[in-house]
Amino acid sequence: MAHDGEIILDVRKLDAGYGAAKVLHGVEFTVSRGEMLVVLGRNGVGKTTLLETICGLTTWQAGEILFKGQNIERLAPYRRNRMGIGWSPQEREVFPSLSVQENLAVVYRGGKWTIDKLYDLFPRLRARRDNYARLLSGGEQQMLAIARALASDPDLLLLDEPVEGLAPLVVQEMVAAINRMRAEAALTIVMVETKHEVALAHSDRCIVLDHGVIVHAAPSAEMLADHALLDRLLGVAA
Amino acid sequence: MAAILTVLFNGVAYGFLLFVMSVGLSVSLGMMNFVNLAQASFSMLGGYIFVTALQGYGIPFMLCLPIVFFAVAIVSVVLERLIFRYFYKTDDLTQVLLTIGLVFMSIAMATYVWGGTYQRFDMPAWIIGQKDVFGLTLETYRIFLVGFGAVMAVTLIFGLERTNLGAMVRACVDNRRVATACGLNTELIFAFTFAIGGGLAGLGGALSANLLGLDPNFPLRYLVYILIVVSIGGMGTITGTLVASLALGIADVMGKYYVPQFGSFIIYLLTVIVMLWRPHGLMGRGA
Amino acid sequence: MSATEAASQAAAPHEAGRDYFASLARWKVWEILFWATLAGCYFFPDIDRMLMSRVIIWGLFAMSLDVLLGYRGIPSLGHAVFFGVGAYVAGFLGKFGWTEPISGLFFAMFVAGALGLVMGKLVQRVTGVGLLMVTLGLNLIVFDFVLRSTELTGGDDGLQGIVIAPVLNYFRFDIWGRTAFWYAFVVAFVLFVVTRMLLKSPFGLALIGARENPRRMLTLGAPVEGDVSRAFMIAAALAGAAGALLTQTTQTAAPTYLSFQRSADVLVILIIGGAGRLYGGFIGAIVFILLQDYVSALSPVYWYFWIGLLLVIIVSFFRKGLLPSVEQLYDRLRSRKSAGPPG
Amino acid sequence: MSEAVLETKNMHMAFGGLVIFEAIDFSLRRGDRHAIIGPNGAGKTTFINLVTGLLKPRAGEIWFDGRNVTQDTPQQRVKAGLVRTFQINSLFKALNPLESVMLALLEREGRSKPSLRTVAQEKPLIDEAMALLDRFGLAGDAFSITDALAYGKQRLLEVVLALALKPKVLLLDEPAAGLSTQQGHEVFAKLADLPGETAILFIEHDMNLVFQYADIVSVFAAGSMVLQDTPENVRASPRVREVYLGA
Amino acid sequence: MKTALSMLAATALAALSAQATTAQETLKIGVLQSYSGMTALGGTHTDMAIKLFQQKYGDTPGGFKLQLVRRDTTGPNPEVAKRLVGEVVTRERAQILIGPDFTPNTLAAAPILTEAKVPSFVTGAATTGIVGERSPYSARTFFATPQLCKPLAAYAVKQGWNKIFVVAADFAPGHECEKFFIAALKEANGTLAGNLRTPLSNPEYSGYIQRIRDAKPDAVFIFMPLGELSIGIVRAINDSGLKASGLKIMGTGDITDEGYVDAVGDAALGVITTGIYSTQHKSALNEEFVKGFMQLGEGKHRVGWSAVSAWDAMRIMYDALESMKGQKFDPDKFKAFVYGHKFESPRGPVQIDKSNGDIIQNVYIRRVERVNGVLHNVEIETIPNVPFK
Repeated sequence: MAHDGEIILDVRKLDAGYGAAKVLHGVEFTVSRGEMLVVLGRNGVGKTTLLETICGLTTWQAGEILFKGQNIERLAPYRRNRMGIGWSPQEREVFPSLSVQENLAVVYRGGKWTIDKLYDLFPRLRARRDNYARLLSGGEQQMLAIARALASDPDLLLLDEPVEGLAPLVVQEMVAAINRMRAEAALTIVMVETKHEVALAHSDRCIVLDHGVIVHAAPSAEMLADHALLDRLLGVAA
Repeated sequence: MAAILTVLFNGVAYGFLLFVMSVGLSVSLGMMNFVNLAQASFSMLGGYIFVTALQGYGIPFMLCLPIVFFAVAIVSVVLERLIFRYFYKTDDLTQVLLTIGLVFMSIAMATYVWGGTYQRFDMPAWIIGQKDVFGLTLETYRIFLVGFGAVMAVTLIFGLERTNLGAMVRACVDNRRVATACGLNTELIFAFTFAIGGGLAGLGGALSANLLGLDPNFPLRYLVYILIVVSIGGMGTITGTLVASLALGIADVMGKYYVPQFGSFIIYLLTVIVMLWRPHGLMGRGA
Repeated sequence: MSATEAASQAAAPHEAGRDYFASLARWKVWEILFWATLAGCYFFPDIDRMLMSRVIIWGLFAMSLDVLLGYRGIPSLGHAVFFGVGAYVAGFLGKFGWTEPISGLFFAMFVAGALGLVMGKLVQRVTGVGLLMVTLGLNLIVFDFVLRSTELTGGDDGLQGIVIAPVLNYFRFDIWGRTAFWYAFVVAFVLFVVTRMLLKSPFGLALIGARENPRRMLTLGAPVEGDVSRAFMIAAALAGAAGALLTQTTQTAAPTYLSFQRSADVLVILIIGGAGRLYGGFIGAIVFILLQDYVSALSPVYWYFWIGLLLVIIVSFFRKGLLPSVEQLYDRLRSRKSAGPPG
Repeated sequence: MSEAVLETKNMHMAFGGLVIFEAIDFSLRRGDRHAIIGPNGAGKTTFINLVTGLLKPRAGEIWFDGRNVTQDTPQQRVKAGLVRTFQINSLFKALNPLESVMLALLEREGRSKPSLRTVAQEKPLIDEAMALLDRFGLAGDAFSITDALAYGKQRLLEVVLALALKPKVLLLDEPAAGLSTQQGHEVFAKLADLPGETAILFIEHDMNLVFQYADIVSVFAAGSMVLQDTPENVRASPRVREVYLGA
Repeated sequence: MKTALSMLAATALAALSAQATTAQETLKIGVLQSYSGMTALGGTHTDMAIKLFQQKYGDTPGGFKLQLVRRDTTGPNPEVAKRLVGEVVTRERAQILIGPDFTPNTLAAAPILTEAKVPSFVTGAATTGIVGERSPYSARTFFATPQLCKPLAAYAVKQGWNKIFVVAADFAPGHECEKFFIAALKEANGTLAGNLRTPLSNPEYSGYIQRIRDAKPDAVFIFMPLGELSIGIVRAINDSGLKASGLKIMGTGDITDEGYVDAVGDAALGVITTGIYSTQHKSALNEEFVKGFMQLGEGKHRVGWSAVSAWDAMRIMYDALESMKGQKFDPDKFKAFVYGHKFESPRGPVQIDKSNGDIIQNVYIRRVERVNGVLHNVEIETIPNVPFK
């Protein structure tokens, strides 16, 4: 499935890392509005760094990031968020000393994803709205992290390993929620995931990172079918 | 009976005195998780600004209080931008050392500017003396302290702690990286909270200095009390600070009345017992 | 040993492991230099030997806190209690006729250590702010008690009538601080050597393990809480020795020896020098005490300002203390010389 | 049925008013490779915390190696041979792997009492530590700071630390968490090589790993044990599909 | 054993004085006061008094060129004081000391001063038996506790205030003062209505004040150290309404010290204290002294007792050095001059006791009054030549 729509995110020759250390080397890719892109790769190749660079949490070193046509590579993270970039971090990182409700309320600034609507999307959160976030189970924390990212009403959603460590049934629930989000809000999603079967099955395109460099880019369906390539790039014992 | 009630009232008043003295630290330590011992210096500064305004410029008492609050808030936010913000992420001990260093510096600077002597306070006539309330002879200033402290506590608890702003501050403290990526302007929120904490500390200084005597050693003298109140109350809660202040105030005054030979043991012993029993304080949120 | 060297030895892993621990325990050149220089201070012309013995005593005191804070990760705001108890025990012995200093020192260590064990047992389950406040509270209580018990301790006036016999029945404590210097130096050095051995032993490794991750130590079957009281006992005994040294070299013992101010000072000294390195306390004491002496003579009224500024500068630019910063600099220089740019 | 080395009898647990377990009767046989699966929040990690003594059950008994250990401290259980790893790495970040393993070995041998003998004098234990690291491919990293190791290696070290104690029962809380599929298989392959008398109880979400390495599977859901059976039967169970595996 | 010791000491001292005499022209004076912390004011005032004195009398009495060596004792801290005294005596070779202040510091310094034969002036410690008894070269220009703590008992009874409540800070000087006052009260046939000891760090008095109220005394006698405790208790008694209901407040001069009587404010009005010095003392010498001091301090400082003590120490020192004109400095001759010396001080006539160097002086009973809009301790009765025991 190809999207010919407007390019919402345009990353050009991007170098970034932490302090002086360089993790990403000349990364280039684009994402169209409404598209879902998956970033694959082994552990420690820079997938999380890529998402955090788009959020503005790493040290930008060279290159450009254009979001909706504007250069954002030097903007503070909260400004990027206000421009429409939402992020669900790898370790969920919900605010532990806030209740579920507060976790959502602190970032909600108006917009179509009202807290009530987020509870519709993740009914389990509604049941636990007054509990401290640190008391939630792993799956609930993951839901809260995604709901929190949605609460700031993003156009682009960055998901870092949204199904890692979840029970199979919860994985299915999560995938359904993501699909529903896309259907309802025409969200653009960039997702990092190690469970490539799940990720590829539900996305449009994928890029593969290795040591901070994009080594392959292809439509997801094509990639999923090519077992030899998967094995070579991701070291998957088929 | 009258004696008991008077003692009880005085305990409550002392509790509110402790509350206004320590609520500044409660905000910075409790809400922002920043061990800012320099709050005691902000209190001293508040005391000096207060005495300068009241004594030097003859500004009415009730007008002096907001002046003190805003002046100290401004000073504290300037310092926050210059120094403190680089230390939010460091560990407790580093923060203790930094801020105790600043306390030392503030003592020397206050000596330089205001001299080593105690300041003179001429409080307005309406606030000194005694009043008869329900047959008890109570000190007017203590009545004022109870009223002012109560209003302050209610304002802070419902205006700062239990609001979205309070939650935002806690979110920033919990995880600054994520908070900023979720659209919270963490720098602004911290600076704002810091200013409130500083302003409150200054207000505490202004309200307590005339009772306690104001000289350049003010910060070191009352630091221990402030620390005791805030940690017994528990990190992260203004309500806790209020409860602890009142409990300690009443216990101290009652203790001094009924068993004067124990002196300040009561307050210290209470500290040790409470902290052994509940290391996170009476209303602390735990680890 | 750097990572590259270690990797090259991986071919003979067993030897490499033994070598690693042997190298940790070995005395380094700079360590010998440090103690030699400290001893050599004595011979500098115009040196204030009383001041130097005070530096050594504070160094030992800060080292005692290092066992607790640097190695076991337990902060204490009440460490002066042990110092003061050591000081008063040595003082009482001197006052009531047991004037021999070395046995007096041991007895003071024993009493302080026993108190440390009790205090350790009391606080072994408490951490963080709770621990700080409990130790602070206990410090205030003990201080108050000593201050108020005029009949027993002389209160504010200090303990009077302390007599200390010459060391080894020969070296008298003179006003020049000659005996004081050597007595303090030798005692501090011997206690340092013992502490060093203790910390290089499996027990020392276990302390570090519990500092790094108490929960994990628990699941390795380690007596994590017991280690707290043991660390307290050792640190208290060492602090007691420092207190006894001060009493014996100056024949005074006063409530300030166990004031909260002193607990704060020793913490500051240790952090300035750098915790977790055994030498941090001594380095901190040299810097802090000498600077305090110098600045307070130069500007008696405003020296607080300069000490405060020193603290601010240290935490701003040498965040972990002087010694670790020097170590980092040294490592960086060395790696640049030997391995080229870091990989 | 062969002898049980670890059993819980009628174990009840709740946090405040929130009931975690109604009454769990569980048993683990000597030498078994036993997996626990179940939805997030079903109390799997709580179960391990209870068994190892980090938490105390509201009611019920825990038996280990023929002894009631319900009132034992965590340390006593470790000394008896009941050892665990953590779901999120819980390592000694500032120490290197050799020192970390030495900590475990010195504890096992009871040699961590205060003494003036240096660690260097414990030559046989140092050799044992190096051999253990070598077996898990960590010898080359023995002197690197743990915090600087790759995630996969830290995960292995987590297991090595537990194994150094020569446990009778090894409890692994999601040993493959955060690892790629391949790394997960590597860890389980190493575990499969362990001597047969060590029983292994592991929590795992990756069904491929569970069905490949487990002899027996327990399914936890909603405060109780739904099923304890062979992997084949579990996979086939409609009830398990409903609460956990999904369609 | 003892003889061996004293021989060793003798040789050390011989070496010391040999070196000292060769470098004669200048004479170093150690000034050991607290310049920092809670007690910094004493040091500041001492410095001002010395400066004022030298402005007037120069710095070469008897041909000795004086050089001051100032050190900060930081308060009652014998460890620091002892080391500083050692340093000033052995390294700086100071031959006369002003200070150290505070009893513990004085006691800690005594052995060094005795051994090195260094005369010293006790300008800031009041405990009995710490002067000549401890170091035979010391003289006190401050006061001894009984001088201030005894007289008010008889005075109060004479005024008809028979029931007296005693409040003292809970530390050694407080205990001593309490003992002297209660003994004197018994002697004067007064009644002790009760007594309380209050902690040294105490922001709150209301519990204690209720106790005083319950005891219904005619007067309360207070001993508190200089500073916030004195301010606190006087204000607290006033604010509670006890003073308005007729309770008389008495105490040693500390509670209305000129240094902070302004901070006590109107609460201090009418408080009766014993004192050794008041700026209101009527004498030509005092008027000149006060004027000079105010000029020096640009009006920011009021004269405290440490200033007078330092001034008198300088007075005695200069007189003694003048008497040694043309000779080498000799501590024994210095002592011989000082012990038994009588002179006129801004506070009135003063005599140093011949046998142990303690001070014999007038004690004044004063009342706080407003003079020209400023609170002052006005002398209302003089008790002449009060001994130090």
